[in-house]
Amino acid sequence: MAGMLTVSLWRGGTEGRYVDYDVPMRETQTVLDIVTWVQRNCDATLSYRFACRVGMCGSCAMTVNGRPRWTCRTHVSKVVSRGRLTIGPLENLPVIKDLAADMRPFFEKWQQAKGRFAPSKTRSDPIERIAPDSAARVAADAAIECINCGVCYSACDTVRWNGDYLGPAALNRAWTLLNDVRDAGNVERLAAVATDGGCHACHSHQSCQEHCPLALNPTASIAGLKRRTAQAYLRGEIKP
Amino acid sequence: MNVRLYIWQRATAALMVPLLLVHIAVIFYATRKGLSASDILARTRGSVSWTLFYGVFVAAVSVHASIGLRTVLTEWSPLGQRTRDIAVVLFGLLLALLGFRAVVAVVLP
Amino acid sequence: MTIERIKTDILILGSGGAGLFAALHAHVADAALDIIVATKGLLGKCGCTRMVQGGYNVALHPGDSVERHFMDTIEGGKWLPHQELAWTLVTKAIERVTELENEIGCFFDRNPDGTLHGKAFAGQTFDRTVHKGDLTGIEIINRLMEQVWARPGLRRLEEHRAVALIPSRDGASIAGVLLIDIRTGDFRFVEAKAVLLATGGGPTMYRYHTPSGDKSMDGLAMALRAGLPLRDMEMVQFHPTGLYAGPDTRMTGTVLEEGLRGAGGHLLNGAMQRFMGNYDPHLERATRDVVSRAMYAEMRAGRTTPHGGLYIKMAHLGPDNVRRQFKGMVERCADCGFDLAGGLVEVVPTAHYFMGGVVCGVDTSTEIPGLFVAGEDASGMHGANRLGGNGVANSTVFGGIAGDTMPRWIAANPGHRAPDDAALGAEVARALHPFNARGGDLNRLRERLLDTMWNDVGVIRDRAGLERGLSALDEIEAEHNATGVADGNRAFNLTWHDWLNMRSLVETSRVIALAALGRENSRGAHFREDFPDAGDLASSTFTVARQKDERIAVTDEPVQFTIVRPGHSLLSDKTAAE
Amino acid sequence: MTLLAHRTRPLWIAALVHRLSGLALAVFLPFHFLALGLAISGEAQLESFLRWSEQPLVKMSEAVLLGVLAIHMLGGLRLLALENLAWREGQARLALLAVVAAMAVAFAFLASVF
Ligand SMILES: Cc1cc2nc3c(=O)[nH]c(=O)nc-3n(C[C@H](O)[C@H](O)[C@H](O)COP(=O)(O)OP(=O)(O)OC[C@H]3O[C@@H](n4cnc5c(N)ncnc54)[C@H](O)[C@@H]3O)c2cc1C
Ligand code: HEM
Ligand code: SF4
Ligand code: F3S
Ligand code: FES
Repeated sequence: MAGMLTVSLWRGGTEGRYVDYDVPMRETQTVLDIVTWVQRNCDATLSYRFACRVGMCGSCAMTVNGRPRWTCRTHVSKVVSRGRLTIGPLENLPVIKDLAADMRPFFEKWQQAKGRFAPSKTRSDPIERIAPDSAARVAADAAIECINCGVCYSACDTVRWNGDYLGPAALNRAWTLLNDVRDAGNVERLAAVATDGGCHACHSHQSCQEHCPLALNPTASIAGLKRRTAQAYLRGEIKP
Repeated sequence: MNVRLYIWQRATAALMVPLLLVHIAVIFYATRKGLSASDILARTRGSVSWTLFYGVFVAAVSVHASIGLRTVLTEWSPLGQRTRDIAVVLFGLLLALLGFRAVVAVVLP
Repeated sequence: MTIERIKTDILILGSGGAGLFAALHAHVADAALDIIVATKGLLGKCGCTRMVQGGYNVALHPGDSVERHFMDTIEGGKWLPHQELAWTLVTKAIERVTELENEIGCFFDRNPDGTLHGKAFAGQTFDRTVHKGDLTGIEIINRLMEQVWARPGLRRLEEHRAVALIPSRDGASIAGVLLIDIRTGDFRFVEAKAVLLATGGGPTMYRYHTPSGDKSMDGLAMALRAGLPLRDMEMVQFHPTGLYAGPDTRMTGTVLEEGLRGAGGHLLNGAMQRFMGNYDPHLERATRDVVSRAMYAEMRAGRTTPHGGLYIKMAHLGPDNVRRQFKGMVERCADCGFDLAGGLVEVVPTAHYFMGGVVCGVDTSTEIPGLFVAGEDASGMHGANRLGGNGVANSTVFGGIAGDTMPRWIAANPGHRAPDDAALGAEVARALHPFNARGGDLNRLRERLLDTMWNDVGVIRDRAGLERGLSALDEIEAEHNATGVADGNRAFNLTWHDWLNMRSLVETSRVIALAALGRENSRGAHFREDFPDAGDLASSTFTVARQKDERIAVTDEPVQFTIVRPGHSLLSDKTAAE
Repeated sequence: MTLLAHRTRPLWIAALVHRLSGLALAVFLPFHFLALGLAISGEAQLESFLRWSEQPLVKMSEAVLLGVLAIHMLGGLRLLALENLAWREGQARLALLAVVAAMAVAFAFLASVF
């Protein structure tokens, strides 16, 4: 796979433009490698983010030919179209510089959704016995392996259109906790995701599910939240 | 949208499903038979069932559509929350008003 | 150059298992304390704790005991571990795992009866490795990260790089740390009553390496410059199966799971021969260091694949079976064009973990008052080899201890200490050095460093090679100092940081080479072809390196067998020590 | 700007169609009610309205409206099912099915009037 590739990279902050670079193609080359090549050989000031380089940290997500992806695990041959690649920062987040987005809103919403464990025990209590095939454990497991890469958040137009919307990843996390029998914070959590901008803002576009690199299904998690909040509301356990 | 609006919107949607199925059937029936205005009115006037049927529909659709509109305005318009809410409440009232007027017109003997 | 000055009670460098645990424990100990976590990447999304696949060693299963875990650790470490540290590690791990489950929210895998599942990990006499699938690190660090985000009292300085530990004006203690805000390129000096060094080592100066790209031994380079003693610096652990996808991809060097060999995978050389039989009766199932050395020897003898690596073959176990059992690995290989289930994947040994680090006490204190160390930056727990599963146990156990210790230390030693402003100014100038140099080729120079360390200070060592390596390091350092970075835009300038990374790597590489030269025997991860014997266990020594007046001195110190001596065991039953 | 890829996905388009159909109904319904309200001022008024609506063009637009109503209802049913029943794969296929069914209703209507 010899030859050259024309790569357009976003340069600048929220205001900026795409700049073209010619990059040699290699047999084993990921999108992250392309970006690295440009930084090392064309423009030393190119900014981007990565850490683990194997799809565990979710730091390297960018928009590649219009689609958010983890760039360290995306082979160029899989995404190149007519010898071209267009790479920008993640959508729906402020841009710090070039290809690096500011992830703070994403994590702030994760917290707003009460995306953190609320303990019911301490380290001096025995570890809870939980049957691996119990329904709640299975539901929690299905959604737990999120690497908070922000790909789903960036692919969701409801996030773009509704500034209050917590987004698929935060809600997916809330759903895993809701199924965690050890958790003691579920009333607050249900209330937090039942307000304006909570789970009910989701229109089931399913872009989150289609793009998640770990093949998680936030749409299903959010549907679960919609049911549980509705039940809780009807029983008078939460107020909107 | 919060959980209360959600429940109202989904509940009214679910309620409308059977109503609309019947309504569509009625449309087919009326056109197939080529019913005239007097034919129609003869069937509806004074009927408690039709009054209830279309009354419930109008109530449901007013609630459903105005909540739906609220969502669309939230996402697609620059309106502030207050203006948005006033606008959709007015829309809902208008729809209900016109709707009930139509029901009255069609079923009042 | 203006430097923004910030004051805080506790400054924590690094957001791996050690850094985040320290932050949470210190916050619990005294919620009024002002605590800052500064980290090179995004909070919890950088470093290696996230990358833990295998799991967490802990002796809490019926039939296991801390004594057994301890003996495995000591024997795995070839009798070099600091026994009190190792004992603290194995005993506290129980509390820490319970804390992770009950308070932090980690949801580890269970046995059918609902108790925690323990899996087998090489080099251990009991299946004690607690895990969440094969993505244990993500579960641990995500849960920790959420807890830190949830506490507004814990301030975060994300994408902040520590460049120097600044002493107090009287030179007696630490005053604070100089940092670069990566996003803006500006300097920040954080004055702190107590500082925790938890930047996680990271032997990324080797041609092939597994750790996260942000790790470049910065912490140890800073500690060296601050005059701290560094222990076991020759001990670099190599993992046998690093993915080899050529020089043009960052994927090269990343680790393919240990379990592939355990499940019966075959290693083949370029001539398609299974070669492990020539080296060890356990074949591919031999320990990490043995397999790594055999692979290195094959490669050195030129029996490689056309690209220069070796092959791992799984297909004989049934492609569908492999695909099911190693789903994550199969997908990862497929992403760079390899078929792990049905074909051959090229592999090389790869630098994985750094056993060496700052000398510390069981309370994580160092020689410098006010400075504490935990995680992969600390040393002594593992000796000559780290057991798989003891790495994350180490960072979380001692990170938590650091978080308990620092508030107490502050209570006993209140107040900030004025910094040595001259030192601060000098460190700023030093960090800006590349903007004043011109020319040079940083990328080519980095390649040279990677090759030098791989060839001369790597898996198999001897005096001639180490000396060659040391003189090459001198040349590399001189050239590096003459290599510049264009002073265009300092904001998020990765090339500037590449330059700084490289300086940390060169400085610590030299210590590795010197310590390796000093140890004239072969223990665990350190193998001298000219001294292949382990030497007398009872008179074991460990190396201590220290920089003074720009010179590094390496000394040998006797291991204190405070708990158990070679030839003995804490376990009474005979099956124990096999 | 490159086209954002998720906007070419069937389910995103399904949501757009659902929204536009809902809006279209919301715009149309007041006029529909207005027209039916004519009956209040006498049968003749309604009769002339019905006569007016005999025109082919009006019939055509009635068919379209019926289709829009059907697509919104069926699409809405899909959402109600997705939200309230156990997860089901193949949502894109279901959305397509809803479109096809709605078109069938509209055509059936056309067939019955012409
Ligand atoms: C691929 C892989 C798999 C592993 N699997 C296992 C396993 O199964 N079991 C096990 O026990 N161990 C495993 N380990 C080892 C284990 O991950 C580490 O030993 C442990 O996580 C180290 O934790 P830490 O907190 O010390 O450092 P890290 O988690 O590495 O964190 C270091 C932090 O310091 C930051 N930092 C670095 N330099 C600076 C600077 N200059 N300024 C500011 N911040 C800085 C980094 O960005 C990062 O946040 C594995 C390691 C790797 C690489
Ligand atoms: C059986 C009939 C109906 C069903 C099952 C139904 C169902 C739904 C559902 C589930 C939604 C929510 C979509 C979302 O949030 O993504 C919705 C939205 C909406 N509906 Fe209906 N609906 C019906 C009839 C109507 C009617 C008759 C109108 C018009 C007056 C209408 C107008 C709207 C509007 C304007 C929206 C908002 C669209 C959006 O949010 O994208 N609906 N409908
Ligand atoms: S749900 Fe998937 S896409 Fe979204 S943040 Fe988590 S891993 Fe990324
Ligand atoms: S893409 Fe967005 S609208 Fe809902 S289903 Fe996913 S969060
Ligand atoms: S660099 Fe970590 S997921 Fe890509």
